[in-house]
Amino acid sequence: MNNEAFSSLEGISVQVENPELETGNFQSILMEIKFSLEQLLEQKKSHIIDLRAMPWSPGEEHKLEKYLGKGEVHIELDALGKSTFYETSYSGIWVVTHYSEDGAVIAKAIEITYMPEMVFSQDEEIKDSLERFEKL
Amino acid sequence: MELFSNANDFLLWTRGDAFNIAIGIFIVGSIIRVLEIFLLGRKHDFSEPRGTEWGPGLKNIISRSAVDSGTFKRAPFVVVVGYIWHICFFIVLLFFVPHIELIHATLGLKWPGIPSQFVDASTVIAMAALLAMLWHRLTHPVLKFLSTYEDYLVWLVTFLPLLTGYIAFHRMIDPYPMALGLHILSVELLLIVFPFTKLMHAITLFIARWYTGAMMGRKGIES
Amino acid sequence: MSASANTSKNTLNITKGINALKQQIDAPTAAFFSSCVHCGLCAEACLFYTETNDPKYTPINKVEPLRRIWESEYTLFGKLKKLLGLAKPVTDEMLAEWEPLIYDGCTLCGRCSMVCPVGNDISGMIRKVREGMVASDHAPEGLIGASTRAIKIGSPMGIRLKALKAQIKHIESDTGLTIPIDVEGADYLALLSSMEIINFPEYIESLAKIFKQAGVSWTLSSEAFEATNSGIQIGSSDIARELVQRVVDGAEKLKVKYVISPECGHAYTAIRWDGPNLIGRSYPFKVVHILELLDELQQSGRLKTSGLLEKKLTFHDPCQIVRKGGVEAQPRRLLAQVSSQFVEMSDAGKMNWCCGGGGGVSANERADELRLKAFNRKKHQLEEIDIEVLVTACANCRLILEEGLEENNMDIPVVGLSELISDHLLEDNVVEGEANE
Amino acid sequence: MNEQTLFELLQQQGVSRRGFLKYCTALTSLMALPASMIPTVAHALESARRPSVIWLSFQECTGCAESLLRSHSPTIEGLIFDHISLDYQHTLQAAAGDAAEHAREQAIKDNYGKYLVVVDGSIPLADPGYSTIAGMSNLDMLNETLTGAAAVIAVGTCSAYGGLPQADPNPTGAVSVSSLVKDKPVINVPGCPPIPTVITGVLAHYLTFGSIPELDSLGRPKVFYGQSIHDRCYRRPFYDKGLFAETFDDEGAKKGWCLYRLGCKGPMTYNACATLKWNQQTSWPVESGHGCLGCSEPDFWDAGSFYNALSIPDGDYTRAAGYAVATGVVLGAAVGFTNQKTKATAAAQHTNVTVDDFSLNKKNK
Repeated sequence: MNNEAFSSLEGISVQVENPELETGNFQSILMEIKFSLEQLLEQKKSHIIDLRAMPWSPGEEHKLEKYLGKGEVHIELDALGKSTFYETSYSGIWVVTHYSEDGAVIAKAIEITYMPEMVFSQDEEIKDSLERFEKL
Repeated sequence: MELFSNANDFLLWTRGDAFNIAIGIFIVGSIIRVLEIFLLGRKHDFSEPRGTEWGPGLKNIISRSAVDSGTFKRAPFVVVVGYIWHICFFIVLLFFVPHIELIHATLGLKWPGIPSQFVDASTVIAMAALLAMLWHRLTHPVLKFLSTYEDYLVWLVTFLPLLTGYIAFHRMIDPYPMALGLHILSVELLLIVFPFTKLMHAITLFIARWYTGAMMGRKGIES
Repeated sequence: MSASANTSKNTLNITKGINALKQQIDAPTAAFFSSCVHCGLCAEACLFYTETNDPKYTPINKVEPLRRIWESEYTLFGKLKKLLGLAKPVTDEMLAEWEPLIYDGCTLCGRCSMVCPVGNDISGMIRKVREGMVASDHAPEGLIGASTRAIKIGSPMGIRLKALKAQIKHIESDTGLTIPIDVEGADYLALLSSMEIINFPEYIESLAKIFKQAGVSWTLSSEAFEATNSGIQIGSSDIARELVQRVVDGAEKLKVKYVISPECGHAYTAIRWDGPNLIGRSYPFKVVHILELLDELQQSGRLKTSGLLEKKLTFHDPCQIVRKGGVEAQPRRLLAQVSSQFVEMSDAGKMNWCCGGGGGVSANERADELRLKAFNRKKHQLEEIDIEVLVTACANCRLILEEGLEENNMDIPVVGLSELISDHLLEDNVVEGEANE
Repeated sequence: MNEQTLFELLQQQGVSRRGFLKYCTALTSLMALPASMIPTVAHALESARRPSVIWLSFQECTGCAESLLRSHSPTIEGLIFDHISLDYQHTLQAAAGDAAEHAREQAIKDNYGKYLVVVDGSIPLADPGYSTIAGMSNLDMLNETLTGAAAVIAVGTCSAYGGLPQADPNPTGAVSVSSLVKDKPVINVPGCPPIPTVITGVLAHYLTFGSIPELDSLGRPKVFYGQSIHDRCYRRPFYDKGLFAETFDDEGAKKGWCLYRLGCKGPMTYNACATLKWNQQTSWPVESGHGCLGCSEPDFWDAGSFYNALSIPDGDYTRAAGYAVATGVVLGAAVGFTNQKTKATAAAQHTNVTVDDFSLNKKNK
């Protein structure tokens, strides 16, 4: 069974009948991003917008992704299933998607940051690496 | 609220038994009041008519809504606020979609609604108008003199549906079924009080205007 | 007849008063009381409120006795309230308190009935309250006197036939005209108000002149010359009935086709609208107001005038003739024939303000002070337009206006419209000359 | 038993630090907490213990358990399930008969005061015979199991509010968990069935913080039930503009207009469908073109037709109105005729007034 095929709207090629249908969230997210970008520059403060926590009309979320576009960096991570991080065409704005081991989306967010936290190597594991080297 | 196990129970009661009771009292009371009026009858008029009764009577039902300019100049507040109140009230009553649905379900009549922002604004204006009218009643010498407990009771039962409707629309009371139930209950209170108070004017003013218009029409007076 | 005063066993009291009020309530009254929302607009229509700012003169407050009877006798809820002792009763004290509101503070002008947004005929209900006032012995002295004179002497001002005949003789010798009396089979029977006989005999002269030119067949009646009906003013259908009956008898005896109501407001209401209902049948004749007749004569070319009065003038609409009688266009058409500088005052026509002396107020000396205060409304109206002559068509209005103007040092002559027309009648020979052309 | 922390358990399974963070991110999102809470969640989970859970099924259809367990792709919900100790669930467990009941008794004993009880289904009070397990009435089993419980989670509308069994005329005398349990915290997770994410979200909250989330007046976690379907509905702008589908296949329906007139109970229903959606966030009833039934609200079965607008009265008002008209006419006529009699009597009692009757004239004479 191809779970991935049914895990998102794009997967089952739904045709959106009424593309004008909007919740208004699209505009408000753009405002939130703009504000967060200012904060990032001035206070070096990152911000995460959880896309799962808000209602979307069919196709609206896709429209947002299309609007932001894709930039230069694309990172893929394999931990408890896949995770993708890509910088959008706007520098400092990242789209982060976490998948389960079966390919279903379990979390999706826009991060306004220099680099998503999770991409960095983690201290605990660096220590672990060191230990392993010491054993050599 | 011990009578009801939860807010939904309360809402169901307001939409069920309470609605039946209220509509029953409203109908029984109003019919009694109207029959009381008509069965008193009018004496036959032996004087030779100069004009007709029916046409001028019906015309007066409409034309009495306009006030003469002299009186308007003397009492602009009552006229303007009175108009604003009645217009906004009827916008809210007749063009809010849930209300239209209720009318459709009970009377079988249906028409298009208007955007809820307009209804919302009308509610606020209607409440403001009612508050202004209350203030006027409490301060104007004639109104202060004329007003009885009934005038204030009627003001209250008219204000409550607007207030509770506004609260329900904006979900200012949790849970929503409680807010909606309170709104429906307040309307039922209005329906129950209706036949026993001056609220009856909503029905009898047509009769009163007709009689006066007919009487004047008979004499050939423009009313 | 006067001996019966001692033998009258009928005692007027509160029970009779309440009974009379009960009798008065009909479907319109019930509809009116059901509809009142206490908006207070009727106060703004009432000159007794506007000129005193006393809220007790609010028209709807004046009918409170009738409202209480309606509520406790003719509504289910009111009956329950009465049963539980919650109803406010109508007592003798209450009626005594209301008497000045009903008689001194209301001219039955009917302005409130035009303004009421729910369409209540409030002045009609005040008329009904007067029935209860009479039956409970709460009528004012002045109106009792007028009614008594009307019944016993034949005229509220105590004028006997002798006095009328003397006036007629005087006019006939002065002008060479003939004033016909008791001419059987005449087309028109003219009625007069006692004020016209005593204060404004010019009216009789004007009629004679106009009718002569127009070739109208008319007469006066020695048995029914008085048009004023004090029964209507005091508010007693029983007394009014007796007075109307006299006119009907006189007219039927002379077999006239028309009865002319004179320049008097309440006379018109009494004979034209209330009369048939008081006697319980239609008339075998028609009732016309003198202004209606003059207008008709003028329209049909039988009445010809010459020359225009070149003074700035206005017309004071008598309430009972215009607002409550429906004769509004006629005086204006007539005035257009004889004046070049006619102006309307504010609120003219059916919304005009009362002179303050109608509805029996002028016959009620107790109300004099209040009446003069109420006259301020008319004073303001007249000051706004600054006129030289004031025309009206009611002898009572005319008297009240003259008195009010004098009191306020306003030097404006008040003229009756019929008189003004007769002053501008085309001379007979000229008419013939025109006819020959 | 269950002394390992969750973090240790994950480590044992070879989950990396990044994996743990991802798990925490998903969990935070699942609990509808702001993303800024991720470090807090991570910190809490590092020391969280694996709780023991006893799952009791009473008068129910197993739909709630299906909703949770049959999520066709084992996602984070599945992960959560791996990290609780489900010690009794008679539909799922391998053991049967005495052994099964023994497992329940053992779990109570071992985790006294710390275990969670999940209930799906309502409890019959009219006659215990309507629903028994191992010869024990539902009420007895609930009472026995609750003795050492830390909290109860009532999953599904049946256990939360009585649900379908309690619908009129309620033949079994079905009642909700909260109407019986007064001395323990009860978390209601209503829905018919509840959104699986919500069930696990509540478990996750307990797992993470060891406490129960903030509840609304109907005992529901506010994070999931704090807002109405209507307020979060993507079709809401159409409601506000007065654009409504009148039938299920008209132009309005095709254009995705508001379904209020078709009976949508969104305005009175508090649930997270509009944001969390169903079937791996694919869609939800309103998005599929059908109004909300209001399944997470008490008595939703009895709240009138699913296809009638919310403001429509449910009672037999046409009959009531019919009776009222008849009564009104009869009473009105009776009162009217009495009034006519009153007036006729007044007319009969009228004595003709003459001017001689005025006391003033009598005095003057």
